[in-house]
Amino acid sequence: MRSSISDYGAWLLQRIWLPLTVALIILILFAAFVALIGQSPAEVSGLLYQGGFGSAFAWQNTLLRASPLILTGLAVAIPAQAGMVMIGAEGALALGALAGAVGGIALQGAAPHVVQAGVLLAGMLCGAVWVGLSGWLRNYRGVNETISSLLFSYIGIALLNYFVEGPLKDPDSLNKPSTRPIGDNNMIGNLPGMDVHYGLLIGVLFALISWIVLTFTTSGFSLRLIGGNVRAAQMAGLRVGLWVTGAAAMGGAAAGLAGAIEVAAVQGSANASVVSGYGYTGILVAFMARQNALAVIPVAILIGGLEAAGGMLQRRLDVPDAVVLVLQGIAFVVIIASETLRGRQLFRLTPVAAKAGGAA
Amino acid sequence: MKPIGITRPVATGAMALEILGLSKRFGDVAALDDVSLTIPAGGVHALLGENGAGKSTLVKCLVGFYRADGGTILLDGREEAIPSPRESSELGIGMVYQHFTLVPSMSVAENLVIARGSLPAILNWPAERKALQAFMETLPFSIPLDKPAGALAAGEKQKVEIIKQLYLRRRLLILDEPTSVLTPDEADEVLGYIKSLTLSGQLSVLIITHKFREVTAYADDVTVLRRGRYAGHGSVAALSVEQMADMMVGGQLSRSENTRQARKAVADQSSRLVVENLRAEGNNGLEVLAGIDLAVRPGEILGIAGVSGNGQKELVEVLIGQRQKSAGSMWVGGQPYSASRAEQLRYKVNSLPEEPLRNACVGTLSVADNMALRNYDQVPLARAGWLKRKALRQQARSYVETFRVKTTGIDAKMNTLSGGNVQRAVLARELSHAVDVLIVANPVFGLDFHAVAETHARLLAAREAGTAILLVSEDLDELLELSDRIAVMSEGRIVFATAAEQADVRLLGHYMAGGHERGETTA
Amino acid sequence: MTGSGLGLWGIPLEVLAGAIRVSTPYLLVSLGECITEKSGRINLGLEGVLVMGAMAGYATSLASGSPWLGVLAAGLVGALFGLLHGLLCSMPRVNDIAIGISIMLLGIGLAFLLGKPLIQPQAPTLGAIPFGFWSDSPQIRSALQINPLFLLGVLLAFVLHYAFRYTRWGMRLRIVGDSEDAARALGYPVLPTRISATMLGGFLAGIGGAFLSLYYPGSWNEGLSSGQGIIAVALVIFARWEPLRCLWASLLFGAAGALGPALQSIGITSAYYLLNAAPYFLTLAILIATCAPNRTLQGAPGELSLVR
Amino acid sequence: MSKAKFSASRRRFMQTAGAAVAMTALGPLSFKQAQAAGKYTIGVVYVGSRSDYGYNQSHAEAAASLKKMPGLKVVEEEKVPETVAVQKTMEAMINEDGAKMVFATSFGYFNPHVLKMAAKYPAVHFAHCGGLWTDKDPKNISSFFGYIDECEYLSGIVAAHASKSKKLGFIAAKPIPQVLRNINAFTLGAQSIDPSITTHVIFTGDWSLPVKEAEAANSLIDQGCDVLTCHVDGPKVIVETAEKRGVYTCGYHANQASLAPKGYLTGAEWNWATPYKILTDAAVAGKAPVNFLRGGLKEGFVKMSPYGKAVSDKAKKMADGAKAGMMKGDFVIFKGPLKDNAGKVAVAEGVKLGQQDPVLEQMNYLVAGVVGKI
Repeated sequence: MRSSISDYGAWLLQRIWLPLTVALIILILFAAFVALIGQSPAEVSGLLYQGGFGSAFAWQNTLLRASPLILTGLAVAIPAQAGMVMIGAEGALALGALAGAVGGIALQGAAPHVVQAGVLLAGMLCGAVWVGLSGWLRNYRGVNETISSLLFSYIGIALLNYFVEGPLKDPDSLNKPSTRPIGDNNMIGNLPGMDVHYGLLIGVLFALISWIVLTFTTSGFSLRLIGGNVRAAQMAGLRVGLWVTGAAAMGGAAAGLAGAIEVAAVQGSANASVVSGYGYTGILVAFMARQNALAVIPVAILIGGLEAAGGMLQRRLDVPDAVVLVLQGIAFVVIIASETLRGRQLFRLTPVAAKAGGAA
Repeated sequence: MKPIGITRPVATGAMALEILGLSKRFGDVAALDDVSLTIPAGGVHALLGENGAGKSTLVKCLVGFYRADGGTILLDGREEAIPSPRESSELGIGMVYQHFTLVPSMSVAENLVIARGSLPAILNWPAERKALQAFMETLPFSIPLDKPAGALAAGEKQKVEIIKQLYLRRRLLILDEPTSVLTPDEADEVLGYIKSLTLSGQLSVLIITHKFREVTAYADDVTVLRRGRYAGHGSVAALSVEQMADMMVGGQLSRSENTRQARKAVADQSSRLVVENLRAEGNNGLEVLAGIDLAVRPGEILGIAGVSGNGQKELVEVLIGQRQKSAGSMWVGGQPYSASRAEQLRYKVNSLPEEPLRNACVGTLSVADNMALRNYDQVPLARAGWLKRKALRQQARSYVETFRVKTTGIDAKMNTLSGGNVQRAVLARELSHAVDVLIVANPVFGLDFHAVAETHARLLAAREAGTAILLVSEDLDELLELSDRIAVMSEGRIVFATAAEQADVRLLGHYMAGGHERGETTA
Repeated sequence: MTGSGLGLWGIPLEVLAGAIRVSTPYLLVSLGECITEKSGRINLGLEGVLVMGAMAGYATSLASGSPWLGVLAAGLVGALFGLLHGLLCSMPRVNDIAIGISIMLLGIGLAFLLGKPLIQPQAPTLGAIPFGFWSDSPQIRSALQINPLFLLGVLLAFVLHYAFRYTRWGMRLRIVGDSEDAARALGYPVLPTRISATMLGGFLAGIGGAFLSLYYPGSWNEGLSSGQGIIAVALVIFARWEPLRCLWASLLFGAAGALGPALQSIGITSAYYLLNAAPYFLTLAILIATCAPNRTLQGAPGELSLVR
Repeated sequence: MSKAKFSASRRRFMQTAGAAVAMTALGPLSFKQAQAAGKYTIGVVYVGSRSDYGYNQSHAEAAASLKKMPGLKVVEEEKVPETVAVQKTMEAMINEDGAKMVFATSFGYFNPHVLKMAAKYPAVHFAHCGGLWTDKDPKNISSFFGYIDECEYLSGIVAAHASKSKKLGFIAAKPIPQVLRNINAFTLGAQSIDPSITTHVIFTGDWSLPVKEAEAANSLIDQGCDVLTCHVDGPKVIVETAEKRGVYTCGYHANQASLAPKGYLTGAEWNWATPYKILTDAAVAGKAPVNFLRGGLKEGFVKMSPYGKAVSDKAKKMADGAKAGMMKGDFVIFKGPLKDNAGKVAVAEGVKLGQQDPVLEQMNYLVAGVVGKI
């Protein structure tokens, strides 16, 4: 397809100049802001790099922080294929953690792998049901899924809090109300040779499989039809309700899985600590990845890196956490706004005649 | 209190229009080349031509969307530059577009008032309503003022578009296929009213239409364009329909009204598509289908006529799977049918819904993907759930070639195609394989002459091949030309059915207009 | 006996008072968002704008000694953020939801950063109008301490209700939000209308923030907003883009939120997490009850990306 | 996974991916680290904002006092959630900043995060605020906390004198043992003056929810409570709301007297500088960590806000009397017979629970006279 030189130029522009331009704008805004708060832009950017990606430790730090974000990003990106804007991953994550812990406790005594599988499956299932409800309501009751998922999210968090401080509270958890632990020997360990738990691998696999299914299978095609035009999909005989509910449920499963992994790899039990904003950051991950399941991985890593680097910035320069928030805000605004440059032809590449065709 | 501020042209009464040597180029293409025409004050002038002949360009120059590269526009004998739509309306020129310009969530009254362009900072609604009501009483038909425009049927919308221009007291009205969604009676109503306004010297009219019946009935003069050039003009009284058609197509093809091609009789087989007591609710929750019974045999075209908004749209939606039925049953080949994908594939049920880009395509996906809509999950396009991109693209290429779809490539987004080519792409998809049942709705709306002929030919070919076709159309001419039987829908019921050969247009119109309600006997 | 509590009878009063106290930010933000969404844009960043407004309002009040100057400053800062959102979304292919979320983050970050020195000092706060002067009961007197911003919000709801129908401005806004083609055909500028509507939305959200920091709870800290900005966006859809329904929805939400603490104060403390989630349950239940399948959201602006 | 095996594999990872480290050591950074090389580096991790005028600020002030000590370098990170983030933050302080001691100031950091990191870095001293260290836990952890319930008891005494309605209000975040102990101590202090006094409790559900806290304050005042106190991260809103409505308050975490010149009675304040200094001195001196460090008024871990204008002389006398007992170390707040508010015996007759008794750190009841359920 890229036959002529100008086509190649456009391709080059797209792939190389666009990211460079975006990076440059971000750097200039960063520098201006950093200088404004009385720090050295060179030092700050150096620290950002060093803290996020500058060493093996930094990389593992980044990857560990990225791993739940891959899943919560998918929680938004998968339903988006069917045309839904879901913003309720936080609640699904909370309930996924709760269900995971309950599953793990119920399976006490079984082999560790069985318990682990039980925790993860229970989390996925619970998340799937929770977000699937939003999808179901959208299709069968006409309730806007963005609002309902947000409301469900708040309710999910309230339910987690209620259960871990009420009926499911472990009396030994004292000042950090939690469910009973799933047991140290049932915890998910680290990837070989790394200080990053298996949750990263699970997230990456989930993203890869989602991407493959969405891109190369008829199911993915069906979802794209629905996401593109519900009426056309109905005409094609697709049971839109089932697909929409299913896509929502798959997104919920990803968020629930993220919650279950928090329990099985980090916390050991379900408690309010799992509600730490992964679900909301996931929205950004998905939008920055343009709802592409594969692109969710690098974007999550980028954000994980920013968070890891934010810590170093705080410690080295003694600046408040809010500086990192602002830097993230600037980066996200620019990256999302840069969408406008994508596909834009900065110089005329198409023959003039082609344009005139539509005029008559 | 000062009267409410409807801005009116300083001069009143019909405007004389003279266009001299108008030209407009887009890049290398001359969309309009040295075209002239004259409308005396109070005249009705018809502009004929195929799509792409330059009619739209001409009127867009008149209403200020385009600036002509050369030529002169004289209004009432005075040369006027028309730099923007605003100037155009201030001069008293009004336009009714092919597509609707109503604001869907606003009521008819609000739509009429905003059309004035310059609103007062605070609207005096009681006074506005009074003025509107007084105005509506002068009309030969009525439209509910408080209904949101989005809830109106297409025919009603078109009426509001025209009413809007009348309400604005335009002196020169440009109508772009104003009756394409109206019944003959409605069209006569609207055009008759406009004609009376021209006769009383209030209005001059430039009308773009494909319907020779309307040209002969209402226009004084006609100008024909072909490929951006002037192709002839004359007084309607002095020209025959054949002459006009010849001017349009340059003598290649002549179309005569209401010619039914010879066709073989419908074989006496059992019905392939059967609908029994079908009921469904509309978007507002009220019942719009109140028990539909119909049956279509193989090799038969059953035409459904009716004024838009009587449930035809919903009937098609239920049949193609876009709407849930609330009661009743559908059968295909004797088997119960619910428009699921499996059933569609098993019983070979395809469809050509109206507005294909909205109803039958995914605009943001490629032409290739859209062409695979029916069989992307079937061999050879898919195997065991995996898409075979190569086969999918190959199918698209062959469709594009066979159906002469004009596109920059099979990877172009569907929404970049022109209306006619979208229709060709859908025809290709729906008719390339054996089809047992075909549901069709307003298949030629907005298409040019060639595309119409092509679409009709393909429908007839499918009939000859034994497809049972249900054709819902608001164009009675189309139904008379294509159908074997015609049924009339009114208020969600089939109120009349007849063989198309013996159909009496006036009688059909009578039932379409709700004639059964007044207790009159039916034939 | 004036010093004692009202017991069970206090609950309705509590809930009413709570509704009036708590609803104002929801009301102002949802009215602002209503204007923005009527123009065909959605600004999810109002949470950030609200927090930024709260900070700016508090800072200005502290520096100038005038809380009303603070309210104005909060509004202007909000309008500035609205302008940013409006301009960015006017560029082709820029998604308004995603920009909203990034702006939320930026606003919160900036507010937290600039607000560090403001947490401890006490700024002059807004007063209230004592509508309860006729009563001897301190509870009633306190419940009827009504802040002018609440009254402004109520007034604004009515004004907007009529303005959307009775003014040139309102009609233009609706046309632009409902059909870009129609707006173009009528010669109404689409982008400037949307940008100014987003600015106005930001202005009101900023004032909503100032209410939090300058009246109730009347103090600046980083936990000040617990999602009021986001919920207010949801309330607009819940209210079907009707300013008067925004008013009722905000009051309902405020009342439901006041129910938990009110019940606890008389000793009904079990399941307070669930009680505190009452507003979300209630909103969801009403949404489910009032929506119907196969029907588009009534009153939805046609150009709104969320409902298209 | 055994530790040895882990570090071996870790080294492998470092070898393959670690070349970048050397390349990225930027000029100014290496300079900074060099400068810090001679110092003993301490990391402090906060769950919230360091300037929250509440719990986190009370720790940040102690950290600031460490900074003034010679030979110490303090690195801080705020708003670190109780997820892997805190593990990585502590590790980063150790790996990237060379911290030899880490203060983890949120209760939620303890299990599993501090426990895990302490096991992984046995040479680093971890100081955790509030955790219940047991001898099964790593030995390089110091758990420290203050008996702030002593101050709450004294606040209760003062509140009882100020209250006319005999109804006190307590706004709490969550019904966890630390909070329940404060509510109970406050109530017992008040009941020592007038046994008929009741305390009405509202749980907001989270540590910082200003609108809900203000709403809770208003509800309590409407129900007739005329002295309020609280256990949330930032008491400012509650103190201000009470002042606006003309009722009294007892503060928490820090001195909020300036916020309520009329109604501020007294308050329970932290003085974390004391344990910070004890632990740091020991760590710098290379002594084995004290695993379980607790202290009250006597040890200077907590202190009372100076009495406000509204406190009567009688109240001062009664409170000072109790305080003197506490300073001597023979005052017992929780002693039998003590019933909970469901009528069950909480502390049996004749049992005296001294402040150091770990049973108190597992408190799961509200004493009789507290209106509310857990």
